[in-house]
Amino acid sequence: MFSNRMFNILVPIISVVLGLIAGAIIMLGFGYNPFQGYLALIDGAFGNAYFFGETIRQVTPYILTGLAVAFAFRAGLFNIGAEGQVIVGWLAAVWIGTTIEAPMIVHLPLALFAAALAGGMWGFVPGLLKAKLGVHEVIITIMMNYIALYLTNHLIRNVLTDTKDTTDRVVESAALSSEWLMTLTSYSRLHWGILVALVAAVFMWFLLEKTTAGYELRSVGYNRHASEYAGMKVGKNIILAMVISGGFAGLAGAMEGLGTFGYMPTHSAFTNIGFDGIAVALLGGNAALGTVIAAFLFGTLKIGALNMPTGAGVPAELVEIVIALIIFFVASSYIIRWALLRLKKEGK
Amino acid sequence: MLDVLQSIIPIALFYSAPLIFTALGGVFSERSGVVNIGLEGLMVMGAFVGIVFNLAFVDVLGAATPWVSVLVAMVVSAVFSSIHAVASVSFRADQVVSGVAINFLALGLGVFLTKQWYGKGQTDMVSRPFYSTDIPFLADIPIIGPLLFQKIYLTSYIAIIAAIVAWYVLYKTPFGLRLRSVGEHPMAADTNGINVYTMRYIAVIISGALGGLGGSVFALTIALNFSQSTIVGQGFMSLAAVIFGKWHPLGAMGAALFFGFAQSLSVIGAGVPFLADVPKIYLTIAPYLLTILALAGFIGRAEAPKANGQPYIKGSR
Amino acid sequence: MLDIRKEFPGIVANDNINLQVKKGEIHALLGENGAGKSTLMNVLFGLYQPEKGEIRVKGKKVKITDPNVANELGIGMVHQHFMLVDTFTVTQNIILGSEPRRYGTIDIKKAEKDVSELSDRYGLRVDPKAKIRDISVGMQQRVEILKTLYRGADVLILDEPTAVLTPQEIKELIGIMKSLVKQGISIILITHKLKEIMEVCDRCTVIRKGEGIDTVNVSETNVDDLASLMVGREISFTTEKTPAEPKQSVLNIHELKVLDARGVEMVKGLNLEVKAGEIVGIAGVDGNGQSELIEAITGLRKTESGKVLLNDKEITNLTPRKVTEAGVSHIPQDRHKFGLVLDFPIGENMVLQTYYQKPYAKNGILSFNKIYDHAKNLIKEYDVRTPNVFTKARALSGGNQQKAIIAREVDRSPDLIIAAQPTRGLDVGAIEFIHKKLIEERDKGRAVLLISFELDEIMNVSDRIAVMFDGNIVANVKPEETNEQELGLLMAGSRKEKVGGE
Amino acid sequence: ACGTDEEDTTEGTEDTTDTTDTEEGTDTETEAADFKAGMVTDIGGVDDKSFNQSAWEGLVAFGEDNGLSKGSGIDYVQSANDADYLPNLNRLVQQDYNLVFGIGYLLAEAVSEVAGQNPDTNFAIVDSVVEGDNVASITFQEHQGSFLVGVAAALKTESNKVGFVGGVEGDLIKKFEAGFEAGVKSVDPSIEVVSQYADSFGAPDKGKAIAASMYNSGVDVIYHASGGTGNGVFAQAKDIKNADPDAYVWVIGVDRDQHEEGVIGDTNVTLTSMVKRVDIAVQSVSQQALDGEFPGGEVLAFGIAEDGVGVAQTNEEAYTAEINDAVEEWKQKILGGEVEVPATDDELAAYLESL
Ligand SMILES: Nc1ncnc2c1ncn2[C@@H]1O[C@H](COP(=O)(O)OP(=O)(O)OP(=O)(O)O)[C@@H](O)[C@H]1O
Ligand SMILES: Nc1ncnc2c1ncn2[C@@H]1O[C@H](COP(=O)(O)OP(=O)(O)OP(=O)(O)O)[C@@H](O)[C@H]1O
Ligand SMILES: [Mg+2]
Ligand SMILES: [Mg+2]
Repeated sequence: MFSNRMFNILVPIISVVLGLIAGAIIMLGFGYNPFQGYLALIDGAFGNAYFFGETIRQVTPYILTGLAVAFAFRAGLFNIGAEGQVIVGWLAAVWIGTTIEAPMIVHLPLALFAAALAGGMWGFVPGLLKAKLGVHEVIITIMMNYIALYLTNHLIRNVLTDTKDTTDRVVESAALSSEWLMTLTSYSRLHWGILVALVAAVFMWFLLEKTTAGYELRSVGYNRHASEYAGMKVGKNIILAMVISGGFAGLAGAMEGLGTFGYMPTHSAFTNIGFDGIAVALLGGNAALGTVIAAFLFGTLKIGALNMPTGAGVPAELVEIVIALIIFFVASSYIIRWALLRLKKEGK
Repeated sequence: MLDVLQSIIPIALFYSAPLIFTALGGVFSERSGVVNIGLEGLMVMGAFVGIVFNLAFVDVLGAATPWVSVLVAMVVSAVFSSIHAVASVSFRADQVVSGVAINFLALGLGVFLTKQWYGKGQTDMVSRPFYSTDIPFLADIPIIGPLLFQKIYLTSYIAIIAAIVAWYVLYKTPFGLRLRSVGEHPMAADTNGINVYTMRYIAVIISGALGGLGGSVFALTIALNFSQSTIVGQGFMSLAAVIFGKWHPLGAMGAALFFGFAQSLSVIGAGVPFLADVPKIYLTIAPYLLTILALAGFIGRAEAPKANGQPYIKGSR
Repeated sequence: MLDIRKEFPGIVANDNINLQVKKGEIHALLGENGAGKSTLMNVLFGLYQPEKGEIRVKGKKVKITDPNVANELGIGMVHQHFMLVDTFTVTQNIILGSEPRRYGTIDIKKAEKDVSELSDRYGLRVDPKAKIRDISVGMQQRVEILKTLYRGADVLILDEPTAVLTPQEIKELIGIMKSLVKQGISIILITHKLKEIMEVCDRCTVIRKGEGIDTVNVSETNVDDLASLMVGREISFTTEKTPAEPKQSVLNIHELKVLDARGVEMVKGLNLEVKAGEIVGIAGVDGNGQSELIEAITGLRKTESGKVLLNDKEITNLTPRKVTEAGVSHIPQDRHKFGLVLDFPIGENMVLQTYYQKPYAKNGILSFNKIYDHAKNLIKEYDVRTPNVFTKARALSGGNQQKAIIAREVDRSPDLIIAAQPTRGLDVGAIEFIHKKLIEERDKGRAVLLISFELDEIMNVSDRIAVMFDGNIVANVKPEETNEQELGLLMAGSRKEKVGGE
Repeated sequence: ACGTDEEDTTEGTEDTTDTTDTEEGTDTETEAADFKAGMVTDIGGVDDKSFNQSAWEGLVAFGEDNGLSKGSGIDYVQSANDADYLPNLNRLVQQDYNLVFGIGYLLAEAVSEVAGQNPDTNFAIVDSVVEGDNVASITFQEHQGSFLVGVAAALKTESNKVGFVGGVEGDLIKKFEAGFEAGVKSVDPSIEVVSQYADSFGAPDKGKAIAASMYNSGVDVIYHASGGTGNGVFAQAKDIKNADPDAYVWVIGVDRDQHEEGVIGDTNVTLTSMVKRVDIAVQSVSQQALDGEFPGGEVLAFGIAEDGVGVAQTNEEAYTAEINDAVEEWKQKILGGEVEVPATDDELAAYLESL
């Protein structure tokens, strides 16, 4: 009855339901009406074309940072640095988008490539240090986040502009935004980036599951010694994994730079897109499809939450709590499985 | 030169203290085999509780307020961290996932409750934070006195003492030996009659208490209020200190002090003659760059506790 | 132990087993891989709870709920896989869990004194201050024994203690066991080596597929009877083989020098030749440079100087991939660490070195149909017992994991097969199978380099024996012309005149 | 909501938790029933003790004048991050608000976009300039206010060394810095002004470190324009004051009167604050809109003349009459056009040249 596959589908669903129930209980506890609260949330995420567009728009970078973290995880690496890779990717995309003139067919791909490259470079450093010197990638990526933040601010102010707080807008030929998509969704900022993100997800799935390169990466992720024994270049794979991971995160930055915003402001704090990517990846079981689904859930909750204060008077932070609980339940899938097995036994 | 040191050291010390406490928490947890990405969340919880308690009880407790506040913050964060313990020890959760959940949960709860209780996104400023003092006697020693013992936060010294105590506990007592054995080879510990689960629960809860201490000390010496941007990244820096310090209490303390010094140098750099001409951006990123260089250059490979991150399942091989 | 039954999900590991151990005897527990020996002992030691049956200690019925209870009852266990924290010292490992204290601190002075006293009393000679990771496997085992003695054990369970030891160490261990028994301690010994049972045990209980078969007095039985009792059929021991017909030289090593991870020279100007159609066995005590030698040949470790030639082409310092492609197969010593990606399905493990080649991949894209077809064939041919090819390698028993590795390595039709301890920890059935395979390959004209710490294996399988000591081959002998005594001495470094006579 | 009203501190602040009854209360019976004005904050929120709060106070004051209250006629939406500005603005537009404020320069791009798409709604952006017939740009002449606190700092300093702590470097904060330095030097060109940026508006640890280093090097008055980073500046000043009640250290607050932040025991380290009357601006623009005189397309520059910027006088002990007089004097010079306060580095250089 409960096959393994069933479990794999059931457990996340149950986690989400449990998280929502827990959120409802908290709302009740503080005197809010949970139905109103969740209605406002759903309304705020899907209530009309505009909100729907905004939700998809928010999902886009989450897919990419989720993929970034998941990809590294599959190769046995923990990339806390997606945040910094997003920031440098954003800058690179905007840089190309503002300083070059070219037809769209060249310009847009070039800007996207630049973002992926910048993110990839940001992943390369911790990858290299890990591969060659065995330095723990977690510390290096944390440090690289700060460097990215301060360095991009510096570049925006001193190189891309003349002491301004934001860059110029990227020119039309490098923009992901589309008048058509925007009018379709009553002027949400929905842009073509969602296609980029979905393509990236397919790319990751294909690369990891279907290619020899993916076989190597997974093998290195599980057992470095055996991989070396089998003739794989462990160091190369570690670096490659970090570079590709960083590339995904860099693309997430391009989504912001070429799509959502169309420019890059100086940041006085982290964007959190990269940090949220950790949760997205883990929620999605570090698999491509799972990450896409988790990103949808995440984006829905985040955008929907914005409507909760005006829609139902519930502080938006409640959603953070709900998200945390969902992650917690996903983490504790063992106990859910166990409970399901008990149910199954009793049912018989 | 002495001048420069005199400006660097106090800054480094107050900057480092919260990181030291929190990193020590990380050392306990990870030495027992439970990865703790949730340090950031534990600090958030500590900062929240420390501030709220301080604001609520300052009229009753008077001068003792900050001290009682950090104690309460420790207790609440310890209880809070038991969520991580339940998930990663009993429910065999992926410890990284559970730690990430802790981070989200702490910030969500902290800001949510702040809004509930204060009707706004940030609390008022506390009127009784920690203040620096001169350490009696020691402050009068020539040269070292002014450098190390004048206008210093007691919490900074408590942090350093805590690191020494943590070292003593982990390396000299039966409890420490057992705790480390559980993180290296839980099954060996189990066959020696040590309850792996209990040890890990205790270790995670200690990390909660220390993370709460770190967060509340940060809030009560530096930020003086609580909002969603009070703790932004200090927990991750502490995590970095744990690894930088090779999972050793004194190493973690050293790493945290290193961060403090680097940060302090970057701040005062503009005023120091030999650094005055360095473009500002280099000073700003110096602490992070220096850390990377230090790791790449001479610290190198660090060995994590062997069973770190692996749930222990009795009877499996 | 009476009528013990223990189930795991989907499997009955123990059923209807009775085991009675008398004071001061050495009692053997015999059975194939997966017969349920370790499980039974884990029940006795309190790690598992049995579904049925009861345990009596000195006539009293007891419930052993965890290892602490076992310790209190005087039951100590040395596990098949050592339970030692390798960053701790010997003393720390021994006292862990029952530390002597002074003012809340570990009284490490007293502990070290206790340990060295205890070790002297039983003639174990361990250094209380040494770190586990720095001492030999044999030493580690003594530490395990000391651990139980420190807790006052009078029943000692040894789970396959000799599988990882060199002949010298085995001899010493047997001495230790005998002295323990003299002091009134009872020992339960699990081993696959029937000779050892004959040598030291008083009685022997046989388990087959989880069921207790019989308990026999060792003095009233012989090796062949025991073996057939265990497997349920007749079994031959001396491996059938025709004399070798060595042909052209395949592996040639000249003046090879290799450093280990710490930078110490472990292989010191070694020369070795292996010809097509012969099996060369390297005899030697662990730690004399065997691992470094293999790693240098297979490209896992850079050489310091010297040359390695395969079919007259130099392969010195090539990458592992290039060495593999040149025609070298390697059955690694540590199958979990090197041999398999335990979290991959067993099917994908079958192409660990060849996944990128046709027909398993084309233009960088894997062809899973081909991979799994191939795996199915191998699994059938080599009798690897697994539910299916999609089962994770982790879930297979050690013997079957090893068979899978051998299938993979042999199937590549290499010119040279390096087999490092290919039968470690396996039961006689599996050992027989593997030895047969190696000889078959030899007969097909392959060169085989066999590294083993088991003299039996070396003597039975090799056509030529090279004795390795201190980073060098100190003697080349023919198995027909030597005996274990002589080999043992050579391995211990006594250069006999024979060397010169060769 | 559950009674948390006791925390209701400042005069104009609404009880923001009073929410459950807002849902039903949409059918209000006020004269301006069909006029709705809303605002979108940046990540600060309406309780940031800074200009978000001030803006909300202005909107509330406007509401009180016209019988509107939160949820019925006036409302705000807080943004959780940069990407929320646009959806939040749109949310208000879709709920048929007549006038929507974007509070903070960070919202400029978003306001520009939404305004273009919704020509029938009026918008106002605070602290930035957005073009469009339906957008009023509310800016402040922070350099004028900063000039005046610079004068106060110059008169207060004994060490002849004052400091400026900025958040993130940029055009806006530069106005504060330039104005401040001009004010200081106008009083006494020999006074040294050191300035340092924290690269963040939310890093109290860096704020404290910078303040420690400044006070340590002899600075005795620090003007901060750094949001939450300034918490650290206050923390450091109070710490010095605690160790030595006679210590001569001062902080000048920003945006609103930060007197409260400076309290330590019976004294206060807040010398004064450069107050930006966002409330006055918001209130006045709202009123204009209600009256049908919405200044669409205009750039409103609230300066000293409009009472848009000013100097807090709460700390009567420290902010002496003498200082006040001098500040007043310079204020008149600015009003009279005698002094043109610089707002950029270049203007500052020219101004100093002219001294
Ligand atoms: N933790 C476990 N979970 C599931 N099944 C197990 C577990 N441990 C043992 N088994 C099963 O019980 C059987 C007996 O295993 P056991 O380890 O006792 O064999 P053994 O006789 O010690 O073999 P070996 O000679 O290889 O050491 C095995 O076939 C295995 O399938
Ligand atoms: N996690 C697990 N899940 C299912 N079965 C398991 C698990 N762990 C071990 N087993 C079973 O336990 C049995 C014995 O495993 P083990 O690795 O001890 O084999 P072994 O023959 O003793 O190996 P070795 O010779 O390497 O010690 C195997 O048959 C395996 O199926
Ligand atoms: Mg066994
Ligand atoms: Mg075995």
